[in-house]
Amino acid sequence: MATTVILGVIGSDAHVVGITILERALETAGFDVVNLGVQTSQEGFVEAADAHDAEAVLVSSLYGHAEQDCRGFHRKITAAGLDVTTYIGGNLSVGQNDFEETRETFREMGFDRVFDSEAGPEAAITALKRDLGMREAEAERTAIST
Amino acid sequence: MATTVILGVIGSDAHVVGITILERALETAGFDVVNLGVQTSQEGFVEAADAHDAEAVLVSSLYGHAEQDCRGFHRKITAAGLDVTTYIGGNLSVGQNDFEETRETFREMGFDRVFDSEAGPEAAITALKRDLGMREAEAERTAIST
Amino acid sequence: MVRDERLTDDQLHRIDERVRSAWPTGAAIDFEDAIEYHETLPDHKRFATVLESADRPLLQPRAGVPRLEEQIDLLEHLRTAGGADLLPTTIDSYTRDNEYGKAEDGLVEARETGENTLNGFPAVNHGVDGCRELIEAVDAPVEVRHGTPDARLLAAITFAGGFESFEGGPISYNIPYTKEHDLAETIEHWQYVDRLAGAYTERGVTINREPFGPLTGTLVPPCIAIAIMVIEGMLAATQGVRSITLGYGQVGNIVQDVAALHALRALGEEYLHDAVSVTTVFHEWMGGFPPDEARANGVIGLGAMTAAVANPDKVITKSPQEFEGVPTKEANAAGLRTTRQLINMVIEQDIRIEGVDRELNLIQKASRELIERVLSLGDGDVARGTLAAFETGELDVPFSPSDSAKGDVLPARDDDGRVRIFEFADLALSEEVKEIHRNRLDSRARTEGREQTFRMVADDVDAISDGMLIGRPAGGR
Amino acid sequence: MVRDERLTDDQLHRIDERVRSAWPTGAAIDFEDAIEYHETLPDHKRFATVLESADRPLLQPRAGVPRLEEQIDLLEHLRTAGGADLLPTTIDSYTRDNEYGKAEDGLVEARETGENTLNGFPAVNHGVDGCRELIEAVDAPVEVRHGTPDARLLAAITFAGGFESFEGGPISYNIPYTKEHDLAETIEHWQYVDRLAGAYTERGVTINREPFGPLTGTLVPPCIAIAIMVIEGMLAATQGVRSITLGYGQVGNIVQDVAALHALRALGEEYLHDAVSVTTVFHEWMGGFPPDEARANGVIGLGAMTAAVANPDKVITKSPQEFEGVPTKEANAAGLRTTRQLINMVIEQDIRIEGVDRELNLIQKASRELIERVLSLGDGDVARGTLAAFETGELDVPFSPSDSAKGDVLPARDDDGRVRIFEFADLALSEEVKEIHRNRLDSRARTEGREQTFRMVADDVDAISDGMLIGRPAGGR
Ligand code: B12
Ligand code: B12
Repeated sequence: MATTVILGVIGSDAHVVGITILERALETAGFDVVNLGVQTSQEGFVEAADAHDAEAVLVSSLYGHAEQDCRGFHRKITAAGLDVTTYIGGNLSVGQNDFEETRETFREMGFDRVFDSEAGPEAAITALKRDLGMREAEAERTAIST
Repeated sequence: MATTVILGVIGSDAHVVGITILERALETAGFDVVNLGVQTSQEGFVEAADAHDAEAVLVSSLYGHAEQDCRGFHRKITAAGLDVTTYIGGNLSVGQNDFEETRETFREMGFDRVFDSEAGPEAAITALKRDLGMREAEAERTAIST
Repeated sequence: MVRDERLTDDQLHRIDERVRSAWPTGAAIDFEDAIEYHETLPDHKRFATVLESADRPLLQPRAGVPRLEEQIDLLEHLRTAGGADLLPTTIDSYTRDNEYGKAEDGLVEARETGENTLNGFPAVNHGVDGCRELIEAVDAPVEVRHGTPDARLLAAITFAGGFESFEGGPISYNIPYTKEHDLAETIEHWQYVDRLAGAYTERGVTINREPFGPLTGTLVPPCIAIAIMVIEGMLAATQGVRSITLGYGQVGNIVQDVAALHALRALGEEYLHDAVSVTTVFHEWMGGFPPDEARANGVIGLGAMTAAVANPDKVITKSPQEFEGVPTKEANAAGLRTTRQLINMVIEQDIRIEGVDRELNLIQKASRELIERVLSLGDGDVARGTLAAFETGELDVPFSPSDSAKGDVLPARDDDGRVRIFEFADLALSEEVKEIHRNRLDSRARTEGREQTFRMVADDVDAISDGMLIGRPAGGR
Repeated sequence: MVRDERLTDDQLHRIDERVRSAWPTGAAIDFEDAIEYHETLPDHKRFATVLESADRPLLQPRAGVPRLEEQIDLLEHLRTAGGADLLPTTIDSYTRDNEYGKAEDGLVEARETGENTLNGFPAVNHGVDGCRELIEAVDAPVEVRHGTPDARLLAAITFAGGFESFEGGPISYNIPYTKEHDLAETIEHWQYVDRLAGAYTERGVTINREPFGPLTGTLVPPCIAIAIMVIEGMLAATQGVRSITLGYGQVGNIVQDVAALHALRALGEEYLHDAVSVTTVFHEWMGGFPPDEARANGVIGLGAMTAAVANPDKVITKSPQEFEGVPTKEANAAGLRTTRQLINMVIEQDIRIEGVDRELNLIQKASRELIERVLSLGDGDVARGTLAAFETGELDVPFSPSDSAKGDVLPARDDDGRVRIFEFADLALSEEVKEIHRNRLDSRARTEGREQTFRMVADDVDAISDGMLIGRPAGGR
């Protein structure tokens, strides 16, 4: 059985290209992807994770309001009794910031991994495989079939 | 009677375009210009200043070896018993240096004024007029005739 | 049901009242006072005047920070250090969502911490007086640039605040910018904005309107962009707008970009009635940038070069920091100067590239097919036709995040790097046009020895940021 | 008296002896050992192999610092961070003057203070072993770039040291670079360099030779540059050189630059016999740069664009810090990446600009007139003809600092920004060609409503650094 991951763009952000590329790449890599699209609320993510019994939630944010948009997100996840791996990626702060600081901020907010916008689908897939302990065999099967 | 200035590129530097432009501009501004051309030795400058009874010596250097090329220059001028105003301009050091430091270096070597390569003919003319106390009248006459 | 008809004065006033009461700063809006205010502005701050009398492409950056003083400094920096001819004020995302409360929080936080917690200038919160302070402090015309589906209050405040140009439109600020906004409603909202601009115009205060040409910024086929520009132009003209700047975002193939800009101007002039002054704006590459300032300068250089050949009325510049985030003001000014230097060096060369006419014909034909289909779907009413066309997918935008567009169309580059359509879905193009697109893409597929799949599209999306124009499989051509 | 004849083995050996004794490091030169050494080099470090088999323009920067380890770091940085395909080693000015003692002092001082007291790499002082250390440490072919009128010892040492490409020639490294060198003597000195390259070539070690096309870098009319390139190519070929890269420096008008590069290739192939492999190199703008990195990037962008259209075999890149002084390695790498991004994005577009053929015919005709005049002045001997032509001014270079050229020719831009000749002096061009130049310049003078004077030339010299291509009087066109 394939692993389910939730994907979406948080807040009022409408940058859709990144998650479109991510969705297809994750599917090709063998994941079941639930793509919530852009402008998804925190509740939207939590409900979808719950409903689909997802193992990971991938939050995308490009427009620079990620920090405001994610405040309280992990509290909601915990409140819903969910135990999911959470990633966030994109352009996470407004302006030209030092990424290490940004990473720290989002790690402290509860995200398991924080990606900058240079990180493409491969980085997400590699990380998911490691973190979710996807069976080697499965990984290999999908590698052969693509 | 017009003021005589000596112009040349020092050392083994062959960048001729700058002094060509300077020569014409100085002439138009009413100076008598003795253009020694490129690759002029320290002795060349001193002899010309002496021979032409010049009031100023304008040294140009673009290629980055100005400091080495000018060592001892002012000693030679003094030794020849000359009392001339000396300017240097161009790209005076190798690489991307702080110009204020460069200016200091050449001021200490004895140059009355030090110009960076953004300084064009106008800067040289204005400075010469001030330093050599060229009569206002003369300046005006030439301004009208050009 | 929405129709392409001019709002009556009565309707305008009624909506006006409602709009103004949406947020406290709305109360300060007074039309007569605003007209008087605009009349005090000198000619060199009047947007339409400056734009329409220029004899070379004018340059304009994007820029917006939350605090007023900082925004003034930013704009003055872009004007003096960057040499911008026209200035922008980019609005923050909360305001775009009409979340003025959140914008207020962000503004307060920005004022307290000194950090830019908003990605733009919350003009509604600054109010009429704040806007006027800005207009007075900067010495060039300023445009409101945003991305707001319901921009009524923003328009009312910024027009009263002295701005004389306003970007956006019902399609171009809905489809690429949001998910759930109903298109019919957005058209109504923009009818108000356009009517308000028209009302100012009738009183001698021309408000320039600029539909947002680049749409999703991502491999948008020129015919789609142009059709939408012309439609938005028609909608605006109906409401009395008389200064319209149609936009187009660079795709990166010079022949196609030059042809598209010419087609845009020609079709704009053809479809908009003579009372409208049509100008064009070219946006330097709006898709993903390279994660490297030096390479980004190459992308900007190509944009500038294209502008110098196509000669649009205005160019929106990018900065070398585009990839990373909102640029510093220095980087923003650098993008302007790089662009200026290149345009200045090239524009007098009067360059003509072979093949532009052929591509222009193709683009014009395809654009016209889309526009005509919209008009016929609406029985001559462009508003109704637009709704119908998006409903059926006969008009569509690739990579659209919006529920109002099918987003089924997929573009890919051909062997010359021109953007063609790969998946037409229900797009209202003739077999003749489709055939040309197909042939061109087939020949690319053959060059690369691979099938046309989404992989090719994805490769093309990444290509420029990866340092190429065409997303060839590793090993290249 | 110098003649265009191949040096005999005897002559070569005799000169060899003399050259090697000019400085202690000369003693380490051993031809047989050198051949063996070159044979150990892998294909990807062989200059001619890499250059001649490339299917896209290869990029090469300029770079030279005094110390060996630093030069290695610099080159590896340019290769890895800049993506350079071919590497340079730019020689310092004292070495160019054969002042090896001063170069030694500078090198010692550089080693002691850590500062770059020399404006390049003193290869003679580093000697054969130093050069080999460099060649081994960097992972791409490396060329010696200098500006040395008498480059015999430099050639002997660097060839033995593993370099397989050597810039310069008797005219191009005399006329623009020095004042008092006698041209006849310089031709003799370069006959030795070329013969030495020929001797290596005959043993299977191809030494690529690259005449310096930009000359004074300042508004050089294409016909003059091309004629000199072809002449130097002929002189080199006589001595057995079989890999010749003819150079050309951007003037900034794309049509003229593309036409000139095509003309250069065509005439090179026509005048050099079939055994010679002719390639071309395009130098990004060699004149005065803007004193601003952002604007400099615009100039670099135009160079890259031109390269993408003209498709030369090699491009010498500039850095955004050109104006200020020798660039940092980061800025140098940035210039490479900006150029690469733009070329990559444009080259597959296969752009053809109108008017190139017409300009190409004009350039070819004028270049041919100069070349033929040189040949006829020398009764078929290109060396003698060259001396005679420079003597009479029938061949001349604008802004030449050298006593060996009249330097009476003055160029100016026409209304499209193409470089035309303003003052022909004794240049051997037909009335027909002159008429065209005159007409074009007349029409510019009319546009500007002013006379053609030196002021116009001076304005054109400053134009690019002032942000324009054409030096229009204030107020512009
Ligand atoms: C195209 C674009 C747009 C289009 C978007 C169309 C659409 N609906 O998608 C338009 C023009 C509409 C637009 C609008 C805006 N944009 Co915009 N936009 C871009 C641009 C140029 C490219 C984005 C893109 O599509 N890249 C290509 C895709 C494939 O890459 P990606 O999005 O980065 O995603 C990849 C990675 O980031 C990563 N990734 C992304 N998310 C995640 C999540 C996880 C978990 C992981 C592992 C990885 C991952 O994987 C993806 C696939 O490879 C970027 C700048 C840039 N990058 O060059 C600016 C940019 C993102 N935009 C920006 C801004 C500010 C805006 C606006 C607010 C203002 C404006 N300029 O009008 C509005 C916002 C509207 C809104 N409500 O969201 C800023 C954000 C600033 C910041 N963070 O500091 C940027 C950086 C531009 C800039 N330098 O100012 N934009
Ligand atoms: C054209 C050029 C060449 C041509 C010169 C042709 C000729 N014979 O004139 C060629 C290609 C031959 C050349 C060769 C070299 N060059 Co060169 N060259 C340039 C370039 C691109 C433009 C210079 C120019 O003509 N500018 C236009 C004129 C009008 O401006 P200007 O020379 O700056 O002069 C004005 C002002 O500086 C001022 N001024 C000048 N002198 C004075 C004096 C006084 C008293 C005053 C008041 C004002 C003043 O007024 C002038 C008129 O407006 C510059 C970089 C740049 N500036 O963009 C490099 C540059 C000067 N060259 C440089 C170098 C290193 C060399 C070489 C050593 C190596 C090489 N690259 O091959 C050789 C040296 C050869 C030699 N023996 O001298 C470096 C110098 C580095 C440094 N100082 O750190 C520069 C800065 C390039 C760089 N960034 O590396 N070069």
